[in-house]
Parts: sequence; structure tokens; C-alpha cells
Amino acid sequence: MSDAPVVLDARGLSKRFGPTVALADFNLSIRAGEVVALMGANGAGKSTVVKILSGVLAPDSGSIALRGHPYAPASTKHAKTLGVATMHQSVADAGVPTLSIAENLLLERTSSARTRWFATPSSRLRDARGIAARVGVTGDLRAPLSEQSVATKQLITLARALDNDPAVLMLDEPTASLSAAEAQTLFEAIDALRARGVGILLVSHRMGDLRRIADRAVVLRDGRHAGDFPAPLDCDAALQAMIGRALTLRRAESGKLASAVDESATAELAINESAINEPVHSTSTHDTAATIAPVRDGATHAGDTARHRGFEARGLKLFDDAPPLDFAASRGEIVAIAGPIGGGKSRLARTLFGIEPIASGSMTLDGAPWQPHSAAQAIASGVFMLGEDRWQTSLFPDSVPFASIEGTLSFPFLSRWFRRGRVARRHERRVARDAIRRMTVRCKGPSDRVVNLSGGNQQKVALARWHVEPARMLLLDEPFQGVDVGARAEIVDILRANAADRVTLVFVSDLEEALEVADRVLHFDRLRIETLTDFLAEH
Amino acid sequence: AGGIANAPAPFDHGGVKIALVNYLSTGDFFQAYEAGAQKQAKALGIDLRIYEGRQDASQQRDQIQQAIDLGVAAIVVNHGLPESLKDVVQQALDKGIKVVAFDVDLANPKVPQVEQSDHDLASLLLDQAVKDNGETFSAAYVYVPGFAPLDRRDQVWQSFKQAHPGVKEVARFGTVDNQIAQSVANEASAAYRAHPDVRVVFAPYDEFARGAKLAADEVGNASKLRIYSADISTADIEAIRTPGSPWVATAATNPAVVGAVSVRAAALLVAGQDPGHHIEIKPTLITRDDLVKNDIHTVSELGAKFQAFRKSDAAQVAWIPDANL
Amino acid sequence: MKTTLHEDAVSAPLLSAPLATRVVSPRTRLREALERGGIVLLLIVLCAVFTWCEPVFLGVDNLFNILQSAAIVALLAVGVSITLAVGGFDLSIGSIAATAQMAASYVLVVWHGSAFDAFAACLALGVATGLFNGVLITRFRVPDQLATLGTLFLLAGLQLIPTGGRSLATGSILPDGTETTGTFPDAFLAFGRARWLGVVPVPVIVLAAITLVAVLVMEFSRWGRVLYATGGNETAARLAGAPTARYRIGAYVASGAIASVGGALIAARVGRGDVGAGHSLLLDAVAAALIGYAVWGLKRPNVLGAVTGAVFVGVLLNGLTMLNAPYYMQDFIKGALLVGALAFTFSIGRKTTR
Amino acid sequence: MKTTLHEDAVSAPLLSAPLATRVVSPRTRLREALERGGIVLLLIVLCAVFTWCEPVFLGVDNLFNILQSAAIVALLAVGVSITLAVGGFDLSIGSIAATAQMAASYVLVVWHGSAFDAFAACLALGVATGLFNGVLITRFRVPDQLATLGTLFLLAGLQLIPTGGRSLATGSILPDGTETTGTFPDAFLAFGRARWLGVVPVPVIVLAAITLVAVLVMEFSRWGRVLYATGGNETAARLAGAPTARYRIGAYVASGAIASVGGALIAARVGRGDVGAGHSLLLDAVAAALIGYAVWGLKRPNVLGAVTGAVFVGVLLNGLTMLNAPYYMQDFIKGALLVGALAFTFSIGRKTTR
Ligand SMILES: Nc1ncnc2c1ncn2[C@@H]1O[C@H](COP(=O)(O)OP(=O)(O)OP(=O)(O)O)[C@@H](O)[C@H]1O
Ligand SMILES: Nc1ncnc2c1ncn2[C@@H]1O[C@H](COP(=O)(O)OP(=O)(O)OP(=O)(O)O)[C@@H](O)[C@H]1O
Ligand SMILES: [Mg+2]
Ligand SMILES: [Mg+2]
Repeated sequence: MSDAPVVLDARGLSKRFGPTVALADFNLSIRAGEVVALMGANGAGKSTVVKILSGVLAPDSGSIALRGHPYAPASTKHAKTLGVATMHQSVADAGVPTLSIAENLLLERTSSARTRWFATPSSRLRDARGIAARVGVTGDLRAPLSEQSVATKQLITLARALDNDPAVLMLDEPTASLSAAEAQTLFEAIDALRARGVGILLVSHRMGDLRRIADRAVVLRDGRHAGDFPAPLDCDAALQAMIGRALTLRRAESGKLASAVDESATAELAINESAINEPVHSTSTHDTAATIAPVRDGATHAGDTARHRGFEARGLKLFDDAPPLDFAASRGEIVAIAGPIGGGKSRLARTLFGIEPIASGSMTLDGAPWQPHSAAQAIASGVFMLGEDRWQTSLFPDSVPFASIEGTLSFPFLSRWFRRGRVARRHERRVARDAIRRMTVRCKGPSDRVVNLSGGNQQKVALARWHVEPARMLLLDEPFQGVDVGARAEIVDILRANAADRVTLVFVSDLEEALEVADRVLHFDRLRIETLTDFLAEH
Repeated sequence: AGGIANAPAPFDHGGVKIALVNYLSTGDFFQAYEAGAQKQAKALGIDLRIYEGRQDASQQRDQIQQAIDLGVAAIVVNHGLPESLKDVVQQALDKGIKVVAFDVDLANPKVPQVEQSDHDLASLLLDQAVKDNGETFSAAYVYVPGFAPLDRRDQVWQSFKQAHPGVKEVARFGTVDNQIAQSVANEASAAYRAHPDVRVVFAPYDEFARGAKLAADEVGNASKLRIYSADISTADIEAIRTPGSPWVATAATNPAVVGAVSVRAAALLVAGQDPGHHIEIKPTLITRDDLVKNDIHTVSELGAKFQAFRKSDAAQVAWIPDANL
Repeated sequence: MKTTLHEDAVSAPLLSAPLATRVVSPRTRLREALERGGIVLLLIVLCAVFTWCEPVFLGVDNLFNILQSAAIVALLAVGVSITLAVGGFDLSIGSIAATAQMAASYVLVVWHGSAFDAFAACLALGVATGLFNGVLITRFRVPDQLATLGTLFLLAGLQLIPTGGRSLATGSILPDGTETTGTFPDAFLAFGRARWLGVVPVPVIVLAAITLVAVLVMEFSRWGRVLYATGGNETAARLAGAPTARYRIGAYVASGAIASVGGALIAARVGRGDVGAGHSLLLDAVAAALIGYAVWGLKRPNVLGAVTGAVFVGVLLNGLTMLNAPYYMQDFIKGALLVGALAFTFSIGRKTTR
Repeated sequence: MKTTLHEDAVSAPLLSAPLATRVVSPRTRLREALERGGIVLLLIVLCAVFTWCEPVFLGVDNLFNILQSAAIVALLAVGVSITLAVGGFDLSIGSIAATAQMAASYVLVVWHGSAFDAFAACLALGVATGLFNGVLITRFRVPDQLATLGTLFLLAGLQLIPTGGRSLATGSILPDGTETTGTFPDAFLAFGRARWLGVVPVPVIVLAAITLVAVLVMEFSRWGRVLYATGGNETAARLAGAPTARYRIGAYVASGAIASVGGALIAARVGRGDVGAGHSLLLDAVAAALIGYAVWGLKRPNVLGAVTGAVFVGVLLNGLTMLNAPYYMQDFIKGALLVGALAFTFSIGRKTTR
């Protein structure tokens, strides 16, 4: 391994954005067939590294060598032709929503001057199938990309990255929105590349993933190199280097917030140990079942007592042909609804929020029937939802005048706060300052533009929005997308600290996350809901 | 429509199809023209097909071709660009369809030319201007090239300036942006301010004159100004009559009459009679004093006073019933 | 008009706006100042030049005269800007104005209505058309430009029908042969011609009032925020509880109403109903609204910019006419300045990326 | 543009369905068929009605007559569609055509050039203008509609300058007082007037040829894919290595060139340089291009749809004049049908969301 030739060698990279030092004198070298994990807290500069190496940004200083030759990509295209393929963090950049899957898969080919200019739709479809096969995407490739789930989009992007056999492949948060099974497909693809001697740079917040495939981890803190960790990965040390302090994960129990690194940390490690050699999904969950799940399910199984303070669904059907759902969540309780992508979690969330019609069944909130018919009504009655994929469901593009932190935070409550219409900036700013403090958002001030924040901090802003007003029920759809472990712990704290008097439902596709945040985990797939234990019993 | 007793074939049993192909349809003049044509056609029991003009020469070609396909007996071409019409008109003639042209010179012996003489019209106005203001005055000229009638009136204006060295054109402006009057007014008021010495405004198109007057009222130099324009409508008459109006004279033919004449000429051709090759309708000069003195308020009252204005006996024969415009 | 929705936006540097607490070099500060003030500066320079060539230009009367001639286009531009803000585009304003102008004349001349009736008719027409547009777009999902273009043609035809394509004034003949007898009451004419204290034309006052309201709403009220939010990311706005459909309809109603006021002003000034689809009004208004993007370097639709844009063009035309520039030069210079100013404003604001 | 027309991109997460789980009931199939064929169906119905009222309508001559009268608008619509596909919007096509038409006449009448020279001049002008637009937009970052609107005014003025605003024909006076002596050679006139085998007008053949090429490029070539990709998400296309800037410029050059061919056709048909020509071309072309969105239920700019849209309007106008509908009714009916057809097509294809 270590005698393999160095394919990519970066020295003294630096990048500033105005006053923000995104990257300072950073060194990185990748060998052929080596998988290097790039770790770092939100805003540490990971994406910046990726962008520089892929020719999106030019470094302020520093030099890069690719296969021994000086490498200074003039553009992403140039980078590609030189053999550096990239899968960027944002799915939104990745594809053309208005075009079909097939056309997206072929985007590189059609963009390259070497391709034949004429092609019949059928031949295109054939080529596309070939590419899709590599990541196991099947089915009607003529469907428009805009109708695909986040996961599919991501897989399609990867397929494209693999298509023009790269010397170096960079993946920024590839698994952020992938289910365990999908992640598995991805890793297999990566293993294949590794075998072919491709150097791989992997940015991820998921310890499990990193332990599964990383040969080596490079840690960034505040844009500076903060340590190198060979496999097998010492998580604690790496996390410490990342966050700069000993990480203290909260024990997952409602109410008390006793810090207990040992248990939950080991619990997490337990998951990860087993994750190394075996496929992640099944084994890890088994361990989990063994160690944690029973306790949790015992905790509070809010029954169908009358006057039940909290949320309750009876015989709820999302579609006519879907199985009825019966479940409840009390105030003060955090319930995770976990399951693979495409299982219907978002659908369920939107239904509870009132923007999707229910086929049949009934819902109650604090004993009173709950039948919202619009987001406005839900919000007015204290039911909030954080949608998945922040740039589609929560944040506003920079062309919007108030696309600043404060503006984003106050938007849902404008009519509540400013009855007479005039927006009082001072009040808004006060609220924002407070939120930034509580959420520890890494920014210069309330008037920062959201686009300029790093992925994780953007997510924090989106989350903070639903904490500026008291909620009766809070629905969080994939709240940890692209959020580092440290930030995730912080978010978990915040959720717990505020959980006391509200129902909190977290919809996640990552079991690890579910276990960390929830008092109780319900498994949800194909529109069918069951307690984690039952689910695990079946397997 | 039923036929007319003792009229030559085919008018004795009516239903003759005649097409009126316009180059321009908007504006009082062309509306009145169409109305006149309609009336005369009705009187003759003609099924008159009117093709709208959008000031689009190539569309006018298409429409003439369409009329040919439709198998009309005659085509009246109202304005247009000779270059774009000559060949299609020839096609029509070859198919035995009669053609009459109004205000567009098709230079074709087979095609009678109905004309409101823009030359006379302009000279009438300018002579009046000299009568009112003497040989030397500084004038503002409202003109937009590219419109056949305006271009012909422009030629007169140019030669007039040659002949009267005392006349200085200090300002020239004009636009056909909708709404014309309003856009012209915006320009005019700027011009008036920049050239306080302007005494005469030559605006040979009533939309222009309206704008020039509006601006004069706004700038407040109406008392020092005289506006000379062409064409007339009831609205124009009101504008001219208003106390202290700077709009002192206009020269015009009665578009309704012209319309009627055009249709009559076509009818004669269809009936195999000769309306003559050159049919000219003389314009009339109408001054503010005339209108006030004779207490004229509408175009019809105008007709009552001015014979030439009410009806023209051009292309008029016994069997053609009066259109009573 | 183009929005990019994504995380560490690759084009983020493009979009990133100057941050409150940013240490900036004097050069950047100058650049940003130019970026903001570019067009305004140009406007001032223009005025200076015109005054130098023709002192009358700077006369109070003439300045108000410019404002008056810009007023109507400015009004329409405000309307367009509002619809642009919700991510729409109202192409029908021109014909709304034209139709409103006919409607007013019809009420006055044919129905012998009062000034008030006429004005009410205009507003009703504007609001109705706005609703129509809004419903087409939100309920029937017709793309904005498509829907409003349809309305454009619809109105262009509609306005001709009552009069059979004739202009409307005392004594014009209706299709049924009757001659109209009503007249424009002075009260109505005053609305377009009178001058407050003999100096400020009423249309200018109307413009000022409407602009003020529009700016307050768009920039300082929660309604404005929802409008911009709807334009930026409708889904996000809807999920945050904003009745986006209603707001989009609202925007079109507003632009329709404003346009119809413009129409009333035209009728009152000209004193008759002129046929004409108002295409040139549309073009000028759109030009003004789009110049508005550049005016304060905001690069987004904004009311104040639109009005400035309209005045900009007004100054240009007035000045050129004073200098006796042939009318065909005016369009050219208008275009040249437009292009120049824009290239300047937008390229200067650009930061280097790949 | 983008935001308004590809809104499903934004509402995507609300519609997300896992790959390849589309169950198609016969009802949906019918609905989709209607969605696809809606406008075409309407077109056929129209033709039937017109033929029934006026048998001549279906005559070969008349049908080609319709195509001929639609040809020029159709050409421009093709151009606009191409720019719409890259997420742009070329507002300058109308004035490009008008200017090209003047240029051709100038070459022939003033410079005594050959038919070829004139045609070359047109193309050169179109390409140059397209480049100008493209550079403004890509290099100077001026928003598409803003840049092309500027060009619109620029050309509208420019075309008047050489002749001092006069129309240009044999014997017209130039500003310098000289009288033009050149004439339009028959070779050139034939380009707009001749009929192949005495039946098919040359303009129709030109249209057919250009449409064919455009369809091939836009739908079947990789260039077309990249154009659409650029319009759908420029960042993504650029990241995929497409020289998006160059493609956008290309699109504008193409639309400029096509528009200038349209101009040449006008000149050849009119036989002189007509100042008034082509003032309504822009709106009609845009209308056609936008109807194109609906024609095949594609809901995206597409060449074939644009042409169909133009023919649609051509049929309507031709038929209505045959039925002797007064022209002021025609605009109205045109608008009404437009709006109706669109509401139908877009609402029928609408997916239920809240
Ligand atoms: N275009 C920009 N303008 C200004 N600041 C920026 C810009 N892009 C990134 N930054 C800043 O640079 C720092 C590093 O950002 P980067 O996106 O690399 O973080 P990251 O490691 O990818 O975080 P995350 O894991 O949340 O994505 C952050 O503080 C961010 O605010
Ligand atoms: N009309 C329908 N009838 C029955 N089931 C359906 C229908 N439409 C979708 N489903 C199912 O509903 C589930 C939700 O699909 P969707 O793509 O919305 O997943 P999702 O909510 O985004 O999933 P997640 O948020 O967990 O990733 C899928 O399992 C899908 O098979
Ligand atoms: Mg990142
Ligand atoms: Mg989901």
C-alpha cells in the first residue's frame, strides 16, 4: 500500500473568503489505490479543499502535483480531463432536473467534443443503461431527474463521476442522504476503483462509513491540518482532533442530560467495530438491538390512554392501498422514525404536517382531532416541519433580499410578530442573535448571507428557525444531513433541551443518528411502521 | 344581398364579392374610409371582404393572394408599397380580377388610381400658413418618414422651404409610438421649451396635431402658436374649436367619400364600364374661422357646408345608388 | 431572473453580497459604490450635458415635464417589477393600460358617466385582468409569460370591439352607426393635465404616491418579503406557511390595477380614447423595470429602480428632442446607453470565478 | 424565465416517487394523449370548421398561402425557442429581422450589390448581433432579457440611420441628398416570391429546411442536449465540462442568423427596405414559441412546437378573414383561443399538490 506511487500531492494550500480563512497552509497526498478520509467539523474547510482540487476555486497560494506533474486545473472540465473526478456535496449542482435520468447520466459524454454529434434516443438509452448499471440504478431512465429521490440523484451523480475513469476520485458527503443498503452499493463501487488503483478522497461525517473503507484519515480544523490517522481509525482521537475538545455524547434519555462519554461512545463504537468487515446494515443493527434497543422501547410506550397529551395516529393510511398506521408520541418525548430512503418517511412527515392528503384514518393532537389542511394552519397551531434537502424546502436563494440568517429565521413568523405589516428589524435581529448563540452557528452575524455559510451551518440555521417559537409538535426530516458529529451532538442537545413540552418526531434514514437522538425508535419502510424490536426480531 | 333593378350584370342579382385589402386599418382616417366603402358596398349589394392592414407589406401580399384564391370579382388596394404589390396585382389581373388602387401608385394601365392628392393637401396648408404668418417665421415640423402619405407631404414641405427662405425649420420631431398624440406631446413640449421662437407647427397628420396642441396647452404658449394639420374628424373639429386653440387649420378629404369612390370604381370595372384611369378627390381647407363662423361641430355638419366634402361625383353613374354617408 | 438553489454554491461567490462586517479595501469600496451608483451617476452626467447644451433643460417646468412624460411608463414599470419579484412577468400591462384608457373614454363619451365612474371602470378592469392572469397562472398552471401574453392579445382585441376599432371621442361613430355625444368632464381631464400649485403635474403626484406605497410594501413590510420569497423559492415559502398562490395573484392584481391607473392618466391627458395595443408602453416599461435591476446594483427587481429607469429614459428623450436629434437617433442612443450602462453595472459587479 | 417555466424543478421533493414505479391507468393514458395532442387536435378542428364554412380554405393554394404567411414568424419563433432552451430569451429577433431587411435593401439599392451580397450582408448582421448579445450576456453578465432588450432598441434606431428614417427603394432620397439608383434583382425577389413547381413558395421551403436542421440539432445531436442542459442547470452542465458560455453564445448566434434570414425573406417579399416592417414580429414569434411549450405537451421550449404554434396562428387569421370576421374580432379570438388552449393543456397535465 504505502509503496504505491503518490497520485496527488498538494502543498501549502490556502484560501480566504473575505475575512474567513477557509483553508491555511494545508498539505495532502493521496497514493494510488488509497482511500483517504477528509474529516472536519462544519466549516472546517473540507468542501473548500474539494473545490480547489476539482478546479472550482483557485487557491490563494500553494501548489499541487498530479502523478508528479504540476497540476493547476483552469476549470472543472480541465480537472476532469487531467483525471480528477468529483462528486460535489450539493446534489443540486449535480444534475439537470428538467432532463431525463439517461440524459443526466450521459451529461459528461454529450459535453465532450470527442463524442459523436448524432445519436438516436434508443442508442442513448443503451449507453445510459451501461453507466447506470455500475451503481445499480435500474428502471425507466427516461423519467425526469426532478422526480427522483435524493438518493437516486446521488447515485446518478456518482455513476457519472465513475464514467470517465479518473486517477483521483473525490466524494464530498456522498452518503449524507444514502440508506445503509445504498451506501453499501457505493462502497462496493469504491472498492472496485481502489482495486484499479484510483486514489480516493472521501469527505464524510459518518464514522461508520469511514471505518468501513478509509485507509487513512486526514483531519481539518478551522482550515488547518489537525492530524493524520492510519487505519484502523481511532475514532475518539480523530473526533477530538476535529472538534478540539473531548467529545461528550449525551446519553439518549429524555429529561436528564448527564454527560457520559463511555457508554454511548462505546455503544457507537460497538456499532462501528462490527461495521468494518461485515455489511453495515444488518450486523450493526443486531448489535444495537442487543445493547440498546430493548431499554429504549421499554422507556415510554405512550399507549392509547384518553386525554393523551401528545400526538396519536389511528388507522392512518397515506394511500388507499397502503397499510394503516397506528402510533403515538407524547409530549416531551423524542421519537425517531427510521428506515431506508424511499420508504415514505418524508411522505409521512408531510402528511402529519397537513400538506399531503390522508387516504383514511384519524390523527389527534393533545386529544383533539388533528386535521390540518395547509402549512399555514399547521404552523399557526404550533406544528412545525423541517423539510429534507434544505435548499429545496427551507432556504432562499441569494437573489432574495432577505436571504440572510435573520431573514430566514423570521420568515415563518412574520405574520405572527408583525401583525400590522411593518417588519421591525431590531426585533428580528435580537431573535437571530439569540438563535445563533443557542445553535452555535459559525458566522459573522445575523445579517450574514446564508449562501456563504458552510453546509452544516446552513442546516443549523434551517433548524434554528423552528426553535424561535414554542412548538407543540416538531417534525424533522433528515435533520442531520451534512452535519458533523460535533454539530450533531450539539443539535441533539438543543433538541433535548427544548423537547420538554413538545412532541418531537425525527425522520432519519441512518439508524446511528436515530439511536443517538431518540428516546424511542420506530422502524418505517414501505409505508409500514413497527417498533424497532419487532423489526429486528424479524431479521 | 339582393340585386339592383336595371343595373348591369352582375349587379342585377347582387352577391358580387369584392375585396378591400388595407395596408393600415387603425386611426380615424382608415376607419372612416372603411365605413364609407362598407356603406357604398351595401348600397350596391356587394359582399365586401375587408382584409385588415397591420402596416405589414408582406402580409398585404398574402392577403391579395388570399383574395385571389377566394375568387373575388375585384380588389380594392388601400395604400401599401408599390414594390410589394405590383406582381401580385398582376397575378390578379391575369386571373381576370379587376383592381382599383387608392393612394398607392401601381403604375399599371389596367388599374385605376383613386387619389386624395397629398400634394394639394400640403400646399393648401402651407399657403394658408403664409397667409396667416407672413413670409418669414420659424417653424416646428412634425414628421416620421416611412409612411407614404407623410412622405409625399414631406416633399411639398421641402420644396416650400426652398421657395420661402424666410421660413426656418428650427425643430423637427415626431413618433408613431402608441399613444401617438401623447408621445408626440412629450416631444413637442421639450421642443417648445428649447425653441420659444416657434410660431408655426406643421403637423400634416391629425394625431400629430393633437399632440402638438396638447403640448402647447401644457407649456402655455398656445397663444403664440399656430398649428396646421391634415385630416379631420369630429374630435378634431372639437379640438380646433376650443377657445384659444392654437390648431388653426387643417386640410382634408372626407375619407368616407374616398372609400365610397373606391368601391364605385371597382363596381364600374366589374360591370365592364370605365371609371377613368385617374380619379382624384380634391382636399378641402378647413380653418378655425370657418368652423366657428358656421358653427360646425361634426363632420356631417361640415359636409352640409362644404359640397366637396360631403360627396364626390367621381366614378358616379346613374345605376349606382347613393351611399348616403 | 435566474435563481440557483444549492449548498456551498459553486457560483456562491457570484451571488455573495457584501457582508455587514467585512474589511474592504478602498478599491473594492469604490467598485461597490460604482456598482450601486453607476446608472444614477450616468443620469446626473446626462443632465449636466443636456443643461450645458440647452440651459432650459434644468428649468423646473421642464424637469416636471420630464417626470410627467415618464410617469406612465414608470407606473407600468412598478407593476412589472412587482410581478417580477414573485418570479412572474406581466406582459399584459401595456394592453391593460391601453384598454383601461378606452374603457374610461367609453364610460365618459358613450355612457355619459362621471369622472369617478370612468376612474372606477379603469380600476375594475385592471383588477379583473390581474385576477384573470393570476388565476390562469396559479390555478391552471399556465407559465406566467404565456398566460400574460395571451391576456395581451385578448385585451388588444377586446378594446377594439366596442368601438369597432375606432378611436373614441365626442362625435365618433359607433359600429351601430350612432354618433357619440358625451364629453370628457374637466374633473377627469384635470387628473391628467392639472398642475398642483401650477407646478407639479397631477400624474407626477400620482406616480410619487404609488411609488411610495409600493416601496414601503415591497421593501419594509412582511407582504413584500413573502412576495420576494415566493419568487425566490416558492416551495420553501409555501412550507413556511405562506399562501404563495394568493400572493402571486395579488402581485398580478396590483400590477393590473397600477397599469389601469396609467391608462386613466393617458385618457385624461389626451382627452380621448386612442386605439392601440400599447406595445411600445410594454417595451418601455419592461426596459425601465429591467434597468431597475441595475440601478442600485441590487440585481433584482425593485420598485425604486424601475421608476429611476423610467425617468432615465424620459430624461434621455427630452434632452435629445431639445438638441433636435432626429427621432431615429433617439432609439439608437437610448439603446446604446441602455446596453452600455448595463454592461458596465453588471460586469463591474462581477467577481472572478471559474 | 427559468424560475417561472420549469417550476416542477422546485416542487420536485413534493412529487418525489421512487424510480420506475409508474402505474398507468387507461384514464391517465387518455389524459396524457390529450395533453400531448391537445393543441394539434384543436388545430384540426379549426381547419375542419373553416373548410365547412368556406371550402376554398382547404385548397392547396390557400394552405401554402397560410404556410407562407406563417413562415417568417415561424422562423423567428424557432430562433427564440433555441435561446429559451439555454435558459435565455432573445427579445431582439424582431428588430434583427427588420434591420436585416433594411441592410439587404441597402446593399442592393445603394451599393448595387448582387442578390448573394445582400443575403450575405443579412447573415453577417444576424451573426454579429447574436455574438453581441451572447458576449453581453456571458462576458458582461447582463441578464438575457435585459441585454437583448437593449439590442432591440439599439437596432431599432440603427436601421433608421443610413436612410435617415426613410424607406429604401429605387429612387428614394438618402440623407446626403443623392437619389438611389439600384434595383432589386429578380434572383433576390424570387427568394421571397417564387414558387417551386409553381406550388410551394420558396419561403416555405426555407422554413422547412431550417426547421429540419434545428430539430435534428436540438433533439438528436449532443449539442442540443448540452443546450437544454445549460438551460436546465448551467452549473451542473459546466461541472460536467460543457463550455456553457460558448453554447449560450452559440444559441444567440443561431437565433440571430435565423432572424436575419427572416429579414431577407421580408425584403425579398416586400421588394424594398420598409421602415415599418417587422414591428409586430417579436410578439407574434414569442407567442408562437410559447404556444410551442404546449403543443406536444412537452412544457419546454421546442422547435417543432414553435413552428406548429406559428402555423396555428396563421390558420386562425387566414380562416377568420375568409369568414370576413372584422379584424378587431380577430385579435380577440386569437387571444381567447390562445388562452383557452393553454389553460386546457397546462391544467390537464397538472399534478395535485398543496
Ligand atoms: N463563497 C464563500 N464566501 C464566503 N465564505 C465562504 C464561502 N464558501 C465557504 N466559505 C466559508 O469557508 C469556510 C469553510 O467552508 P466549507 O464549505 O469548506 O466547510 P465544510 O468543511 O465543507 O463544512 P460542511 O461540512 O458543513 O460542508 C466556512 O466558514 C464557510 O463559511
Ligand atoms: N400512489 C401510491 N400508492 C401507494 N404507495 C405509493 C404511492 N406513491 C408512492 N408510494 C410509496 O410511498 C412511499 C413514499 O415514496 P416517496 O418517494 O415519497 O418516499 P419518501 O417519502 O421520499 O421516502 P424517504 O423520505 O423515506 O426517503 C414509497 O414506498 C412509495 O412506494
Ligand atoms: Mg461542505
Ligand atoms: Mg426523505
